[in-house]
Amino acid sequence: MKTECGSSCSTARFEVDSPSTMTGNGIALLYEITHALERYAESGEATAIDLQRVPLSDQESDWMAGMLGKGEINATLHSMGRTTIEETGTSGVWRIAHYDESEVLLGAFIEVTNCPELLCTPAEDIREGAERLKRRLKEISEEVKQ
Amino acid sequence: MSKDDSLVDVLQRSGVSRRGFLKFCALTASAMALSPAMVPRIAAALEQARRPSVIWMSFQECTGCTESLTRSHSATIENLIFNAISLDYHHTLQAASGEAAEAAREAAMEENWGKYLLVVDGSIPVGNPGFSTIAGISNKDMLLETARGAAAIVAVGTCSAYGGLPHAAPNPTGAVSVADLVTDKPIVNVPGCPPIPVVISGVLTHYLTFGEIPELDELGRPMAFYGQNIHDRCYRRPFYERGQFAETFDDEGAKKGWCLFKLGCKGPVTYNACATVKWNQGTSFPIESGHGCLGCSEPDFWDMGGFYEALSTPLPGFNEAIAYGTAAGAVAGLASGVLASRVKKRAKDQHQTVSVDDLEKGESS
Amino acid sequence: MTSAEFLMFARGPMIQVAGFVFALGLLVRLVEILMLGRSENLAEKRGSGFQGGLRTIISRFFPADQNTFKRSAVTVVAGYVFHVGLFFIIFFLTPHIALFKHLVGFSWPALSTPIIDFLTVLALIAMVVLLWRRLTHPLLKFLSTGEDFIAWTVTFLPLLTGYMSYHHLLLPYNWLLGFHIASVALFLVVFPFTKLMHTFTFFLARWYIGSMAGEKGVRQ
Amino acid sequence: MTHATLERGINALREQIDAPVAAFFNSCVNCGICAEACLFYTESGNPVYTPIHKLEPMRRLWEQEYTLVGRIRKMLGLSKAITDEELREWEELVYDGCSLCGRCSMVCPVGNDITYMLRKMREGMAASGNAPEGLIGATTRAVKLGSPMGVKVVALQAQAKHVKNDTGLEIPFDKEGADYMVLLSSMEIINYPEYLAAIARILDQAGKSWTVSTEAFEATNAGIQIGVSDIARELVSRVVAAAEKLKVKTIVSPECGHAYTAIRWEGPNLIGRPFAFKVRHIVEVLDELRKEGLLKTEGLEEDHLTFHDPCQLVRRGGVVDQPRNLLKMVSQNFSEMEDCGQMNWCCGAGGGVSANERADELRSKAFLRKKSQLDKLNVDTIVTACANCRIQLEEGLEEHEMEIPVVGLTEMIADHLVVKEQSEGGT
Repeated sequence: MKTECGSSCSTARFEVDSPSTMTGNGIALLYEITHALERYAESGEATAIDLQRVPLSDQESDWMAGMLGKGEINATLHSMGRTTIEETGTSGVWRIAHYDESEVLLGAFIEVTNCPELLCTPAEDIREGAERLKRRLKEISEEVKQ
Repeated sequence: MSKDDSLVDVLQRSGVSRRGFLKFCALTASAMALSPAMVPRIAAALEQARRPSVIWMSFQECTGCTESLTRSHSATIENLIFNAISLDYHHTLQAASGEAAEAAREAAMEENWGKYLLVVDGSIPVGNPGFSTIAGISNKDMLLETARGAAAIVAVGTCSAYGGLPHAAPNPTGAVSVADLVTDKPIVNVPGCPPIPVVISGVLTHYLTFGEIPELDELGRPMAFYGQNIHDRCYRRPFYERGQFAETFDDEGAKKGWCLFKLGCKGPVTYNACATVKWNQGTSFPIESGHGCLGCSEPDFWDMGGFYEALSTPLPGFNEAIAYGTAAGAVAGLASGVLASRVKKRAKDQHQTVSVDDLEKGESS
Repeated sequence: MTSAEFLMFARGPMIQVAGFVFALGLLVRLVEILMLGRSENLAEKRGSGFQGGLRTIISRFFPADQNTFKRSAVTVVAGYVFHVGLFFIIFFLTPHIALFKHLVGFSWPALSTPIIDFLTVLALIAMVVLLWRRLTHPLLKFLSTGEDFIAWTVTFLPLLTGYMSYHHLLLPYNWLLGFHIASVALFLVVFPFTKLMHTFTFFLARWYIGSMAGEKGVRQ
Repeated sequence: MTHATLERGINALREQIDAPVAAFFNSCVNCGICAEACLFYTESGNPVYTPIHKLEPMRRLWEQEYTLVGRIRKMLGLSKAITDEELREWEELVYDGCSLCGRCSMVCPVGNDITYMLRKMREGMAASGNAPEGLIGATTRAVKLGSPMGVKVVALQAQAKHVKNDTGLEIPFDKEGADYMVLLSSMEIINYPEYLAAIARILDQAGKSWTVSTEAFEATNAGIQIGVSDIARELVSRVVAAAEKLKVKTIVSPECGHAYTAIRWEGPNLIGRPFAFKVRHIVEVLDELRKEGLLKTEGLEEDHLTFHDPCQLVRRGGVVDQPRNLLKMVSQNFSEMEDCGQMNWCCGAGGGVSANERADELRSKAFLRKKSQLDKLNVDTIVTACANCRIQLEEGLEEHEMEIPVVGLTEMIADHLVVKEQSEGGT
């Protein structure tokens, strides 16, 4: 996973071996995720982590992505720009990245839950969906009658 | 767009779905540096939020703060926010000029008396009112007048927050900060030279969302953005811990990205969100591009010793003090030594030979 | 006064005045000692006073006698930990080296911060032990004067504030760094007027005893 | 006639303070380690015997008169002047509670020579009339009668006669141009006459010429112990005059610690010029003879031996190996005491303590340190090279009903000399 924007990045790259570019935040984050998973399994309490609040080096981000692995689900939400929602290889750990219409990364989060809220359909939308469908069916039956 | 529209109304008109609103709330929380756990509260607050009137005034400044804000990177989110406020008066951005501009300010003030948000960038000269005037009104008078009807004031940039560059010694214009003149209104300082755009928008969003100013530190800065110093959040911190420092800007250490403490980085005493939020669409921040932090969000950063002198060095004058002390000490020591030698010599001169008959004490007197 | 103003004041006028007083007092006391002079030794020499002096300056860094060491073990061990710790903290922490470089124009390699941090904890503990000894041990209680406690306090404060600054304990860093510098200023001002002077005069003391012993052929 | 006054005492202290004293006082941090090396503290447990504390009046005088800060403090009334009462109170610490043994000076971490300062402190004490009666008596006898114990030359001549009877050797009195001028301590003449015989036999075997001056045979110097340089100078001058008159090459200090310090190290400084002759302790002389092969011994002591190092030899004189070299020649069962050599514990009687009757109780308490050292060793005989130590050891052992004989090293060597064959006699 890359929290930094892709090609527009001009971050200075250093010719250093990986351990020395570790801020130490990556490993701390993995511990935090582990604890969040345990908490979720026990009490069902979900956790979200704002990755922009945690300074990570590029190498460290890559390393973390490797540690979490690749999962089975990969969804894209289209609203006010693109949002990608994917489960990592560590079940229950989700990565969510928000972009705007010009594909600029606006925010990146880790969520520990069985299903991120963004994937679930809002209750009002379901009601509205039912209303709309009902309305459509009514229109069709009226058309048939005519 | 009516002034009574809520933000949600604005969003819905822009065709934003409920999932989109959730996304917006998550990003708003992030922009305000609040925990993602706050998202439901933000969503609830935003549904109630009304568009406040904003008056933006610029005094002794360089327009860098406005530049910073207008180059704020996200087309969508900040736009939405600014669509949701009513920017009724902005020295730099408004189309109106002259009397029409002043009329707009007065109208906005009258219409929203007691409710509008006043944003100020630039310091205020109190030396001579003629140093900086707008429409013939001195900066000080205009600030005091406008502040009277404001609900809260946001001082954007180090100049309005702490006096900034105009305040630097010897401060020829007698520049002061907003808080030096206005003491009866809630003031949020958003220092930085310039401040980080998303911090400016984050603070405005906070006010817009919750209708109150965020939690502040002792220097009037929002804790959410200025709660931690650059040094603690710096990705080069491990090099500091290991004692690996760049000695010059072009040595091996500099190339390897080692800590810039010795090159004068003021990260340890600078509280700002640069290391996490970063600049230029989240690309990097000064340390990441190889230059030490100047401490621009701190009061008097211009006078904190050389930008390229390590933080632990004293301000100019210490070496001289030591030199004068040494010289004075040598003289005083010699004088004291001469005095002591005299005492000793006199004792020798007064010496009476002690014989065995002198060992018993004489009659006590 | 804001934390930034305080920090500036500490880094500026406060430390300047302290540096002036320190240098003045130090010079006065050293010149005072040297000007008292001493009479030439006319006895037939059995060894070199020069070598003896140098040797003793070094040898007194180590306990002369195992049994005396055992009898005053707490003082000696805590004293070592504190002094060695203080030496490395003062001269091998990067920010301190930067200060010395500013003063003398050259620098030397630093120790990594966690090591200094560890030494600081040890030194703080050792100093507390030494204070506790002074307050409870009959001999030290008898010997101690107000000056001993003043010297302890002004030495302890920079260590404590330095440690707190590094770990951002209790207060914002600016305040802590300001207090750290202020406590060093206090230390510098008090230094020449108390027994803290031993930091410099022990070289002279060892030199004198060592050269006298050296001339007699006594090994020290 | 003049007498001791506080002002004279303070004046004497003013004269004594020099750069080393100032450096030492500047450096003391009240760590208390000197106390742990002082047998008067370790055996009594009383902190007043802390070595550096014994110098407190002198330290204050230094501060008040030789430092800028002290002058200011005095002006502000922050430091009180030295009084007679204070010095009287200190008398017991400075004389009874210190044998000038020098252990404290060895362990001080900042390198303070406390012993050096205490010797100076006594100048002020004596000049202000705060010296113990016993020491004043001994000093008076030394000056007026020529010996602190009142031994006169006739007594020495009587001993010489005994030596002649026992060994057939003549004691050469007042012989000009001799290699060695032998000094004696009164204690040896009165308590250990064997010493004189031993010297005579050893030097005779070595074929060295030697002499004893009838004008200056006493080696001990009460002036140093009481701390009056004027008197010490007079006593040293007598010896120097005799040595110069007889044109001897070397003065031999007897088995006495402080006598050695007095003549060897303080002597030239007291008279203000270097000696034209050498000064050696008898143990040094014996070791030199051994090296030259002039000391021939036979047979080894059967007894389990140990050696008590006299403080003034090891710590203040640098004579450590010599007695051991000599003991090796005549012993087969030798054990070192704990802390032997430079850190050996004082017997408790040095520095004038033995001449000060008032200190008897403290002195016998201080001896407990030596007793515990000896208890660990279980030896048959103690060898030493100082008559003063020897008396203290004998008295202390008797008090504790320990039957261990104490022998002088010179006598022990003499006992093992290869007996000269008749034919070789008379070189």
